[in-house]
Amino acid sequence: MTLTPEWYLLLAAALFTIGAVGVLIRRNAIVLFMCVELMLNAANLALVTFSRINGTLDGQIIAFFVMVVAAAEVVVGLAIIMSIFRTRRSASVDDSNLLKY
Amino acid sequence: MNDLKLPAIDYAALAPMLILFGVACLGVLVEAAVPRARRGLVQVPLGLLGLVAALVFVIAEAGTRKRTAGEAIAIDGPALFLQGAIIVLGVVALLLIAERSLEPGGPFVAQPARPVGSEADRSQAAGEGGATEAYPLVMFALAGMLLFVAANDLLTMFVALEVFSLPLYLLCALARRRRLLSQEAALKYFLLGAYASAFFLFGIALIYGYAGAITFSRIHQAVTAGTGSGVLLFAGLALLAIGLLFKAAAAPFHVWTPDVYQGAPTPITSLMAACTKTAAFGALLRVLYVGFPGATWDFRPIIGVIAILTMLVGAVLAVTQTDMKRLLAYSSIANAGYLLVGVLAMTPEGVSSTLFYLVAYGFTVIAAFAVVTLVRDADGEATHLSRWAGLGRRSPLFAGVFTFLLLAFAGIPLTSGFTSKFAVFGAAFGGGQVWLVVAGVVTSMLLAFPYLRVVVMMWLSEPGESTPSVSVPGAFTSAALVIGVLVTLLLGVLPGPLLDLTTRAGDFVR
Amino acid sequence: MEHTVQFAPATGLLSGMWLLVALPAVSAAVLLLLGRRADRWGHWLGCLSVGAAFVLGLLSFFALRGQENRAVQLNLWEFISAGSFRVDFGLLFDPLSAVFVLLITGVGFLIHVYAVGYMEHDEGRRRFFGYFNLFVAAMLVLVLGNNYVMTFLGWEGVGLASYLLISFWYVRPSAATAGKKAFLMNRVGDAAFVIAIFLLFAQLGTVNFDGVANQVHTLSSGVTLMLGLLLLLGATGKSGQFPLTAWLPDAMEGPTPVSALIHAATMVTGGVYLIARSNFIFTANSTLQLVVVSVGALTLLIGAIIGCAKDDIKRVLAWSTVSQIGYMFLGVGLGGAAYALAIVHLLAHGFFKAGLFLGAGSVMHGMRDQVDIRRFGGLWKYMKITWVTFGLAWLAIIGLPPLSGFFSKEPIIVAAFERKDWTAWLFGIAALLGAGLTAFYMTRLFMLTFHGPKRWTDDIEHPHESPPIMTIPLVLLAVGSVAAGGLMVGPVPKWLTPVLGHEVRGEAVLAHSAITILAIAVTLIGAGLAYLLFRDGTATAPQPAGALVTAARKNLYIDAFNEAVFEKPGIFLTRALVFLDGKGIDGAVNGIAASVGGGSGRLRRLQTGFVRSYAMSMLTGALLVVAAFLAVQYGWFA
Amino acid sequence: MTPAAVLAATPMSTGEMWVFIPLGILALVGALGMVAARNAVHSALFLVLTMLCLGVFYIVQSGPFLGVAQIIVYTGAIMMLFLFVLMLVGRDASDSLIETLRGQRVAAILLGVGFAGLVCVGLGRALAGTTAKGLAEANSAHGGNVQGLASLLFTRYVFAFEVTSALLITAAVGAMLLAHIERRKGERPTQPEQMRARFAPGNYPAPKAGPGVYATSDSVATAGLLPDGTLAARSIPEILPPRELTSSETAPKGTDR
Amino acid sequence: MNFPFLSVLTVAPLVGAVVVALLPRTRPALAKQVALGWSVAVLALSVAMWIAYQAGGDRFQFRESYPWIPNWGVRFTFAADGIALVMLMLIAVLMPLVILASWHDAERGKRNVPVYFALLLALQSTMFGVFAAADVFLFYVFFEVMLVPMYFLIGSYGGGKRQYAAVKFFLYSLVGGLFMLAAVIGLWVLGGHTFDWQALVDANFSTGAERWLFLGFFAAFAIKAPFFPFHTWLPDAGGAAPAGAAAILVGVLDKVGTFGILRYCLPLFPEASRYFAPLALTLAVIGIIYAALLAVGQNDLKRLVSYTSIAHFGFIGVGIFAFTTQAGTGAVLYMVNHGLATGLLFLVVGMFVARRNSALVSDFGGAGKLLPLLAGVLLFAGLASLALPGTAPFVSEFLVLLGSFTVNKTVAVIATSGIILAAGYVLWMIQRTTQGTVNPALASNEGMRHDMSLREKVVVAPLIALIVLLGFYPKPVTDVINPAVKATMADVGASDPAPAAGTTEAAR
Repeated sequence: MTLTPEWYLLLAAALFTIGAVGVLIRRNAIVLFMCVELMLNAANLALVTFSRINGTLDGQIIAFFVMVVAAAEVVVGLAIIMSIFRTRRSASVDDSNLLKY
Repeated sequence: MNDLKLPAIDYAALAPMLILFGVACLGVLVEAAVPRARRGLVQVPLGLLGLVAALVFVIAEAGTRKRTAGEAIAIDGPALFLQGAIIVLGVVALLLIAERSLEPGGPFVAQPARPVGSEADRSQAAGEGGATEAYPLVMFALAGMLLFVAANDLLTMFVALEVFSLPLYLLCALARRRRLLSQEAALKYFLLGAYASAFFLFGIALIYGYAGAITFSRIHQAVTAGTGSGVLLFAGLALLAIGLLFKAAAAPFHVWTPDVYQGAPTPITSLMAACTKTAAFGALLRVLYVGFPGATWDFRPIIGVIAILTMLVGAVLAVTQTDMKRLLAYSSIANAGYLLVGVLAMTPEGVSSTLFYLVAYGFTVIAAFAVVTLVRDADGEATHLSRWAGLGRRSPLFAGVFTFLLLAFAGIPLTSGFTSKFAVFGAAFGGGQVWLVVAGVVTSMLLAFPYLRVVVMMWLSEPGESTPSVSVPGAFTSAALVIGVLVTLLLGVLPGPLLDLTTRAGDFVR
Repeated sequence: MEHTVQFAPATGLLSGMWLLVALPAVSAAVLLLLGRRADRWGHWLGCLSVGAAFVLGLLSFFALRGQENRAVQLNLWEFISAGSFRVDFGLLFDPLSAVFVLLITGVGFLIHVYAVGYMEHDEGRRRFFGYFNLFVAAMLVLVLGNNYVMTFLGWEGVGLASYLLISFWYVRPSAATAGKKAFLMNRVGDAAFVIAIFLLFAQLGTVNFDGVANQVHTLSSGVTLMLGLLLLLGATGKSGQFPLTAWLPDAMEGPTPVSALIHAATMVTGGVYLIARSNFIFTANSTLQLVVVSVGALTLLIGAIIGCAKDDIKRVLAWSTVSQIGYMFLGVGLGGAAYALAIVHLLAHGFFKAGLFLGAGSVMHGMRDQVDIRRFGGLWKYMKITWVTFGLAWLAIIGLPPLSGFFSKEPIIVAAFERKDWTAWLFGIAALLGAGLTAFYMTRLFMLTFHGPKRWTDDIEHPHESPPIMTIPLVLLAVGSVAAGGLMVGPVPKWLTPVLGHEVRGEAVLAHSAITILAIAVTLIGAGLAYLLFRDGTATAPQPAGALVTAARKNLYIDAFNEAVFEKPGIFLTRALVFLDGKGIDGAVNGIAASVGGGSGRLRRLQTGFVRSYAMSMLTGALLVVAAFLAVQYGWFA
Repeated sequence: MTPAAVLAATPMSTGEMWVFIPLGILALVGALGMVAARNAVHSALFLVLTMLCLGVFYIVQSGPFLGVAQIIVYTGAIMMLFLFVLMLVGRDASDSLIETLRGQRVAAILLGVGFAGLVCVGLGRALAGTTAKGLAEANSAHGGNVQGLASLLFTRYVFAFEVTSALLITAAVGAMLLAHIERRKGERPTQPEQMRARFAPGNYPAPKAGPGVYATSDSVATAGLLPDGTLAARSIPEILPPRELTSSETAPKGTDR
Repeated sequence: MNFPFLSVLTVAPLVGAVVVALLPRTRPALAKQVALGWSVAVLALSVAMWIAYQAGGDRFQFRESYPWIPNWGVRFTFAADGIALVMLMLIAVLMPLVILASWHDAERGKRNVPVYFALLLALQSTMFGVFAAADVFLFYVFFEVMLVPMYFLIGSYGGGKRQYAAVKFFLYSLVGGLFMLAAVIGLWVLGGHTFDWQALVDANFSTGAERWLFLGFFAAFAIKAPFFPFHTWLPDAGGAAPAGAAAILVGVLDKVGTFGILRYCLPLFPEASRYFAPLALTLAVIGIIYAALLAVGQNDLKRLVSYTSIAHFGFIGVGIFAFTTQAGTGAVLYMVNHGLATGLLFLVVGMFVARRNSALVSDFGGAGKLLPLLAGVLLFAGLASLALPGTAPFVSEFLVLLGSFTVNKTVAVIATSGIILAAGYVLWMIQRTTQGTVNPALASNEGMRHDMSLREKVVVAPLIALIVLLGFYPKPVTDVINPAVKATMADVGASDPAPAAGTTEAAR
């Protein structure tokens, strides 16, 4: 049996989906956010794999940028979560539903 | 190796963005260097000056058609027009943001880190000067938007997306009053925004896999050549579109809009409604018109359905809204649908009509939110619809202005709302998309009802005891309001010059 | 009839014939517009204008006699014009119009004068004269118009005047209702009339009398029949003929001079005028004539039968009018010579019926507006002039020679017997029967009113004669009743020949003299029977009666029929539609609005406020969008 | 040509396969574990596992720089940040098993299966038999992976690269804004001020009396008694109302019955 | 004469509106006087225009054209044919009378008086515009903007369910307008990106496209007119609007619908017009009968009058879609006459309502005894409304029925039966309000003690005079209308049928 690089893509798709589903299932805002990070990572894996398939480095560059962006995003996101936690003493996103309908 | 050929960079073309980034960084320095009490005095002129300077450069570049910075940036008609639009709308929104007379200390909380409801929080609500960090954040956001509409490859677009999103997430959390709502809005916006950008990113990955490159011209070549797997192309395009449609607030990716619009500080809401929408549609135009025109026949029905769904959701849900800001949010969703109708014309008229619509809508919506900031009681803005009952008696001028804006939203002639709708519907009809025009017309009927309900509330109901007064706006808000209303009127009565401009600006560089 | 009808342009005196209409019209306008300021002299202005019109009519009449072409028209201005359609505001003075003009202005003048006295104590006298003048003007337009549209204009004008005058005492609900009823039933006829005009235009491209007359032979018989039936329906409406008869008796709610002028002498004969005017159409189709004759015969019997059972003095006279106009319809339906005979009867009827009504008015005037003949009796002692004049008119109407009724009615009976086939017997006998019935009910009326024991209540202490201003017209009309018939039966048909064609007499199934004798005999029998029955008065309370009398008292159930067939379903329909409009059509619209609102209310629940739900909707959307794109890619939609 | 580049030749070499299969499974386990773990810290650790696996994959796929960056930046820095915040805010806040949104879980899983199925099947069909070009050429063009990336970074994507600085500034400003409570001048009294306030007229500089302690009542709301028998208001916290003693409490012990 | 009548007429009332609106709220009398004076001046100008119009001249006169939005080919093109001219004249005549009649209307609700009159003038401006426009876009703009002042007139100054009625009015019209917008866009795209009326008339469309475009326009006009079954907004709006506004609404504003059909649907889409004519005729005829029956069943005077108007619009519809010169002329004439008659009726009803503070028929009864003059005017207005010969509406109704009879007997006959029903509802109304025994509640009502004031007399007198004058001598109007109608019928490709029998010579 031989595996082709597409398996990386399938793995990436699976990870992406798990992350996407995780966002729907988990309630802790931080875990939710980690799920998003997983999705970004999955995308990165796909990018790197495509980079290999296409034989260009652009994919890797994008993945690199994604890491930078993710870092910034994490900071902002965690800051927001922190500020909410300070008031509500809860990190559950379900508790934040004053805005509705 | 080791001889890197640095790409030619046309600094003049990039100047607007560079200026805004520079101003933003300066703003951060100001935060560090200037005493708190005087920061506002420095930040506002700094921001305005920066925007004006950027606008000057945008105007100076008029007519440029080139790609620069290693093909990462495309400076062409739509890009310049949209940049100009974003800057001008940004100026107006900045005026609202800078207003301090309506509420002691301005619309932002002084120290967002303080827990809501704490002793310190109560004291700061009373009138401590608001966080001036907002100004550099706004500048970053605007700069990101400028980049977003000029990005010529998907990576730059992604980075730009994040550059303007992150400050907005933060800005949403800064409201002085009702901070719980504000923080909640920020959280929702952030989580869903990150979620959407993950989709966007995966889309980029697939497109990259399809085309082997991420510049739009290369993607276009790949699409027209038809090499590569269609699955990658279409799944990628779908995911890409989701990311953009999220920012554009199209159904079913609109869910964040009402909550965030309601929770965010109203000036920031107006910034989002006007500038973010402009940027999102600018990018969408570029992606669809430059990157994927070869797939028009494939994506048009699907995005068409999304457009219809968007118009329907916006119109139908607006009917029963009881909060002014939420109502405007749903209206903004519906307007995203109309904009999509224009985009889907896939003709030069489609581009120019969409550009026109964006400007027209932007000014109207900022003015509308400006009025929302004025209607307030001791508890801050009184956004519940029932509180607006009889406002026409209390304050005929502002009720009249707001009525005019609502009529513009409803698309009554002699307002920009009508001309812009006419433009996009005309373009769509010309592009053979009659079904979208019909859907647009039908939803316009539905959408008229909520607007009319507000008008009825204001004029035909008797003022109740809880009808708040309308604050006398400060110079900034007045200016924003006057500009918004005048442009709404002007574009309704004499849309010719702007139409000329959009027609001339309608050509993308590939 | 192949001769060409041609109207000469008016010259000389006749070019002033517009004044005929203008005089009363201006007077009406003055009276109605000036309001109370004209209260003191208004009635005199009213009389004067009609009198002047009468004089002008006489002068015009003589001027016409001097003309070679006895049809003179005056087109005043272009009335309506569109495409190929054009009608002028045009007047036509020809023998037929002339006769009517004289009747209207002459009798009208007398009644105007009478009304000055009759309405003396009514605060609305000026208004009354305004309406009265309006009526005269409209009636003159009716008979003077040189095209069907002008006729229709007058036709509706008199309808309006009739409405106004019937409901003159509008505070009385019965008067208001009666006026409305009259107008509505007339409108039914009017609708038919106006459709006839449309049909004329559609077929012939013109609605002028000369144009129609000259081209009527080109029409198919079906069209002629249709045309005739429509005109007839219009005529029955105005003339209170079957089937549109029910309004006329109710019209007696108006002041008595109104009944005399409008609902006896002039307006109600408009139908006869219309048919006579359209003689070229009716003559062209024998089926049509049969229908007209049938309507006439039926109505004359209906009127007579109901007249026998009524106790209200004016109602009896009203039904009598219905019956007498039936005779006229019979006449015009018979065609040929009988056209002129009908006109003669019309004129004579104008005199004696006006006299009868005015007499009745005089009686009521003296009896505090009591109208129930069972409450009269023995009045001859108290109001001599009224008694005499009324008596003469009575004799005239029952057709006793040598009074005018005999000369006008008997030839119609004869003409009825001159029909070609068995219908001669049918209509002849009907006409005879009608004569007998007329004699019966009129005698009953006369006897109960003026003779027999007094039956009035004690509150009327002094029945009295009316003032001279009322009795003088009575006398003049009585003279007319006596003499008019004999004087007119010869010259009038001859005078009318240019309009109605030459007198062509057929063979009667009975000898002329036999018919005459029969007619006089039935008259005497009827009158005698009534005399015997009612010479001693009658019970003042309603008496039980047989089916026929009960039916007659209830107007042969015509009102009941109308109510059951038109009024009740109409009310039901209206209510149903009001419901339908509110709940159905408007309900549908509101329902759509409500369902949008409801849908919105339900949909907004989807905006739960949970960020995870939002994410789910985004993922769902993503799934669908990706699926759709892949579907497009795989060509699943193709 | 680096070994990694050889490794990336298509299709997977046996060695790569032996790396891919276990690590792939491990990555999946990590992802699933992250979603499934009730404790947020466990989730984070599961995610670290996945990320490490991915880092290895990057290296295997001719992206040594990226792989290292993944491990250092992502796993090392970003995830530590996560863990840090988790420790701060939600360490013990494990999700309850009861789902508050009805049907959310089932629907989410169905959606996930659908989405994954769609994308995987699509990708599988689309890419079956695709030959990967490999990065050997691209990497060697600039003399290596890092150099290649660098050249791209500073040529084609230089503007994006520069712009990321804006992101980082934003992040810093944002974190400051939302997390840092600035004690402003004047908000916190200085030592001399505190002293001055303590000895200011009207204040009672000495330690305050403790609350009264009685055998019948040890509530802090019970004021102490001054020598004269009156209640000492100062002996109880300001926010508590002085409690009136009931007669039985004030009465000497043993007299209540 | 090259005076730019049409643009000046359109702008002048708007300027007046601004002036009046800016007058201080504390001086209502001044506002009224200025508004009245202004409208009279506009009337004078309109009369001058009427005189300058050459009845036998070009189809479109007073043409002015200025560029507006060159990108879309939109121009400020004003031009009036006979049809538009008479409608403009009608507006100009009605407005001063309505202002005079509404003298105290605004005060009753303690509302802002100057604004009321400013709204009226603004409304006049938009109505002038809508009739004078010869550019489809311009027409559409006025068509929609017209709603706004009317909306506030109903909503702010009306009675009863004014909010509901105003919203309903606005939404109905807007819905129609949006259908039209879609059609306008289609017309523009398919017609070669021009809005010029003449160019669009000359353009060719495919059959399918033409029919859809027709439907778009027709929907708007049928709602505006209103035709059955789009009529339910009118009774509510007419019932809630203040009498003056109702007179304008029903008398003029709704005529935009029928005017639009004549000016846009027929010439632009002749084939579709012929194709849909049976449908339109059916709706119109149903409307005549249906609305008349409903009018009988109403207990609210203003609603009743509204329903009668729906029936009248049915007549106009019949006249338009019969496609004969007579019917067309009749229809246009009907638009004018109905404006006068219904305007009068609404104003008189308004005078009753102002006295009684109620529009319910059952609140009246025997009013003629107390207010003989006003009752007389009501009667006159009612008679005019039922198209009694001698009043202007007769001529138009006659022509409509005559013209339609020549081509479609069934429709004409059914429509003619409507005149019976018309008598029914008018007389029934008259009887229940002014006749019969005096309602005791009425007798004790202070307002009922005063018969018509001089102001009210001045309001009704010109209308009565015009109704009578045009009833006997409609020529001045028909002369103006006839060529325009003939041209319209030529556009639609219809010709009058020749007489079925008879010689042609006799037809002269």
